[in-house]
Amino acid sequence: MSKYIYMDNAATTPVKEEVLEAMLPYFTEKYGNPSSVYSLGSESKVAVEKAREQVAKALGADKKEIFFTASGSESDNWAIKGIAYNRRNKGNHIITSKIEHHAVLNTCKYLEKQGFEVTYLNVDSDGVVDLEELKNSIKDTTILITIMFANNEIGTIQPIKEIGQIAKENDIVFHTDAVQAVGSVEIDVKDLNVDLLSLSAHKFHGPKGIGVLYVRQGVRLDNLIHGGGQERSKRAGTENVASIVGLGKAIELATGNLEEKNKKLSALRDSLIEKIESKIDYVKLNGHRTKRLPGNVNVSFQFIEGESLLLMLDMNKIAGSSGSACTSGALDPSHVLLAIGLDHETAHGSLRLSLSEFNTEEEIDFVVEKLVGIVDRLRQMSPLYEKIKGEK
Amino acid sequence: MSKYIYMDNAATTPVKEEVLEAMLPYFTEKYGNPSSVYSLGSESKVAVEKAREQVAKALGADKKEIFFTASGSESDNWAIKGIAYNRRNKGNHIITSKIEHHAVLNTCKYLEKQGFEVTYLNVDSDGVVDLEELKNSIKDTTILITIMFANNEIGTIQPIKEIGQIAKENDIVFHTDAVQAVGSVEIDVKDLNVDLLSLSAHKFHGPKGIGVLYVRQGVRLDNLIHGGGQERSKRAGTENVASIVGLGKAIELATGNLEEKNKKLSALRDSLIEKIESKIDYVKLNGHRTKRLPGNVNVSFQFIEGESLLLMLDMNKIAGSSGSACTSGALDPSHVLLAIGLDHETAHGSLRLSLSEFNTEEEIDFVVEKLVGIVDRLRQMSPLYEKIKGEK
Amino acid sequence: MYSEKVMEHFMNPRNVGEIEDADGVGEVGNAKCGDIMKMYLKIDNGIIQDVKFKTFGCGSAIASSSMATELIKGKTIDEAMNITNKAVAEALDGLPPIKMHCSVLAEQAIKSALLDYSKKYNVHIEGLDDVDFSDDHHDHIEEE
Amino acid sequence: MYSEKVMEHFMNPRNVGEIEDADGVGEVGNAKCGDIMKMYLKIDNGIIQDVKFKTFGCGSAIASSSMATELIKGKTIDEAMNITNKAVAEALDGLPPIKMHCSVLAEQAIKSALLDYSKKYNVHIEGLDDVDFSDDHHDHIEEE
Ligand SMILES: Cc1ncc(COP(=O)(O)O)c(C=O)c1O
Ligand SMILES: Cc1ncc(COP(=O)(O)O)c(C=O)c1O
Repeated sequence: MSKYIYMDNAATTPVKEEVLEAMLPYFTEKYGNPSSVYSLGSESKVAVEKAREQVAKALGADKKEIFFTASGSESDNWAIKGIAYNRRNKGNHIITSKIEHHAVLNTCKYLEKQGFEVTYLNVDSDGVVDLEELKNSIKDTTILITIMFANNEIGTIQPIKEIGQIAKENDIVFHTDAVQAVGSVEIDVKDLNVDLLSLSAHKFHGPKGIGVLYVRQGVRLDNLIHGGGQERSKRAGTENVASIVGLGKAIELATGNLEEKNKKLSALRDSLIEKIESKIDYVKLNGHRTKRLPGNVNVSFQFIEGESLLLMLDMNKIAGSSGSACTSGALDPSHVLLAIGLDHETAHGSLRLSLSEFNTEEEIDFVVEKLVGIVDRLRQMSPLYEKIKGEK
Repeated sequence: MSKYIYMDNAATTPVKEEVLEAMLPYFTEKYGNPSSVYSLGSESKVAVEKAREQVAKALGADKKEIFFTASGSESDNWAIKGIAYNRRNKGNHIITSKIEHHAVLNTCKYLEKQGFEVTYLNVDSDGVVDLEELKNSIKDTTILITIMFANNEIGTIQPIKEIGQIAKENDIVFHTDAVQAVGSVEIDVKDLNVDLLSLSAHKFHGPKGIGVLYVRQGVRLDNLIHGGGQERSKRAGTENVASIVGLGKAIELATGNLEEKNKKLSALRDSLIEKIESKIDYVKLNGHRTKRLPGNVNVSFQFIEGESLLLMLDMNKIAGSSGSACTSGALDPSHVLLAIGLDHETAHGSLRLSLSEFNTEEEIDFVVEKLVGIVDRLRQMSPLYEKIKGEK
Repeated sequence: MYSEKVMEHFMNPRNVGEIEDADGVGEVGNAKCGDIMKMYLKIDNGIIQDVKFKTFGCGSAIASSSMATELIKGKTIDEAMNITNKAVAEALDGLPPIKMHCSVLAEQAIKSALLDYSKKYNVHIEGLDDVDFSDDHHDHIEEE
Repeated sequence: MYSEKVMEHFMNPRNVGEIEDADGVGEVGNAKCGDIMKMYLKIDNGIIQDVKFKTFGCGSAIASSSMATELIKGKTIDEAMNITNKAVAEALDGLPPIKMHCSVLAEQAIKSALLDYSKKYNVHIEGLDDVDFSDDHHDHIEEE
């Protein structure tokens, strides 16, 4: 097998050919500014509005509730700061979880410096938020609950509908970072009681640098990017027409046959987990075994460090990722793995393999075979494994 | 002549073929996340860093001073809010001008609501800021001066170096919105004493939805988009690799032979102005006659309204723009035209034709011929022209 | 942006011009807001025999003027009074929301010309007493 | 990200293993930070006759360990004491800034093993008195 095996779809995905094809005319031919009066401009406008429809349809939303941004991170920042600044006079308390993406966590930390109070909810060993703890955290001053739909590292899916219900009963705005969920799990914002939802195209075979914030009709938030009248004066900047068209096409494709795709993908995921667990010892599955993203596999191999593992996989043309500190340039390993109770050492030895519809059972077998050898090799080099063997 | 004549290059430009070609591999083949450890990721990282070099070279900056954003608007917002929030304890006063782009003006207005004080400098009838007024506006609490490099409507170029000098002498951070200037005029940030500079790729034949904020080494500002460690932890979000590559290529091409290109372009511009002024009466050139962008022509035709003019041009396959309120959806016509002293009626009848290196003298002649007929036709319909004729 | 009907009326406006000895002349809007409509009526026997307009304004202002004149030409005063801005917009196959004020102006121009006629000839016209020609018809785009 | 030299040493590390009857053993780093280096020395006549290592850590930690052992093998104690983290990094054709601490760890592992030797055999080694094996060698990425 000489093909590159890409199993890092949670980091980013290749743009699908059909998506790129839909985008292409908007670079060199249909380059008009959607705000322009003339026909070249109207064509761009029509294309943007078509994409807005496609997104609205995929989420069960109205097209007036869809705002294009330049990334999942921007959507998260806008949602959180936008509500915080807008409702400052109502209260200064925000509830989130310990396992959010940095786009949420660092935004919350920034707001703390500005006088907001933030509660970071714990999660259990599977990575699930405790609804009782959530209820008990609500105060008179709580203005926002922001809990991610599905975790990017361990794949655990939160009880979003129940959280939405709690938020609604308490008249608190509810935002969910659904960057990992959109295109992977069925989402109906109305059914789920979600007020604000972030998504990013490059996670479902759309282009990088384009996202969406869904804003339920009637929810008011401050702008993050002020300026021209684009996006109904809520988000300034000349529209990224080509990428918006790509996002529209990609979300249509990704949500088109979700059920069937996911059945196949979950089976592949479970097969990969089962094979790893049966062929390698001192291994632990991270995240909930069933309430998890259909493509997410996250395991910790004790006594070894994640970056070495990734490099050796790369030498074998396999792309994966790790929650090791060494891959992020930070001192501590993944805050998510620590939050579900892993010790530092085990967290460092984690591997995430995130599958897409393009992966095959054949690839799974190849990867497992390589993993067995690599893990063994690194353990032979490890002073920690030496100790364990000594103890046995 | 059946070809479309595009003279709205100040609104946006087509992506050059070479630029699109440079971008293409990064959608479907080299799709790796630049933050990833494996080789597919490193390739993307290398591409991003090459583009950063290209931008740095074009501006006379160091590559560490270049941060990619998703638009000129984002760069403006980041620069202004980033400095305001960061230096809040030093002061709350910001100086800008009355003719800034809305990305600057509306950001300043938002900050006013948050307790900042903003001085909006006047401009003279050519659209030039008065340096004495600037000096007199400086207070102990002044933390930021933000003055655009060149105006998007009337093309007037500001005395940036002198403003930079004044800012430097008073130890005030100086930001310039150079979205219209980059790729059109020679820029050396060191020579000009600029601390922060915004640019946007789609104004110089790069893709839409990608921009840069230049931040002089040592200048500290708060993040606008918090999250992951991208852009040295100053601007979160998975890098828009393809667009960044496109921006790099486009700026290299745009600044490669600037002098020669501009000589040709200024001549074309002056020819268009001269022909309009000689063939149509009741016409006024807006903006400075010489200190203006090489591709900018902005004229007011009295007694007629801009949108009608644009629609009739469009029927003749000519794309231009107007400062009329009717094209922006706002009540008032262009704040820029009002700031240089035009009355509402005249402002409504303005037309901007912004040229690029792809326009020709032949196109100029065709446009002028059509303009003569259209202006006459609309004046025949106008109750205002009727009055003037009556008075004569 | 505009319907084909709007563009057709904009490019080929009906009834452009003045009527020298008009029985009623109305002018609404102002240059500040970017649209002025002036309407001339020739009325005989309670019937609008002829109508002309001049308009300073955007594409939809010109199209609305043109359509409005077509709608009232040959009609009785009462019929003309019943022409609403909605009728003008619908006859144009719709206007963008932001341009609806143009149809409002067209309706007002008709009424303003009829008011002039009613004063000039001292004829009472049902429904003209409570007409308001104020300019506050623009949609404001709000930004938070 | 890494130089070819780093990758070569990572994929084919020299001197991996343990020395049963080592004259000096040093262990630095901790699992919390993601890297532990353990170094074994066989010393005879003031010359490092043999050296082995075991490392838990990232690619550059393993490559740095490998390179460090190569640099001191067959050298005198004094020569080994003069191996700085910079020398290790340079011998690897450089390390990314964020990974420089791996070379620091390698230098410390050598010194820690020599310290163990000096204590075991009661030999004084110039320069070992003021060595600090604290872990505070990471680059912190600051965000404002
Ligand atoms: C002077 C000026 N500043 C800022 C912008 C905003 O740039 P962007 O559309 O990339 O957000 C523009 C163009 O729209 C501009 O002309
Ligand atoms: C859960 C989650 N939120 C937010 C983001 C940020 O998205 P983007 O890279 O488009 O800014 C990501 C991915 O990077 C993510 O996985």
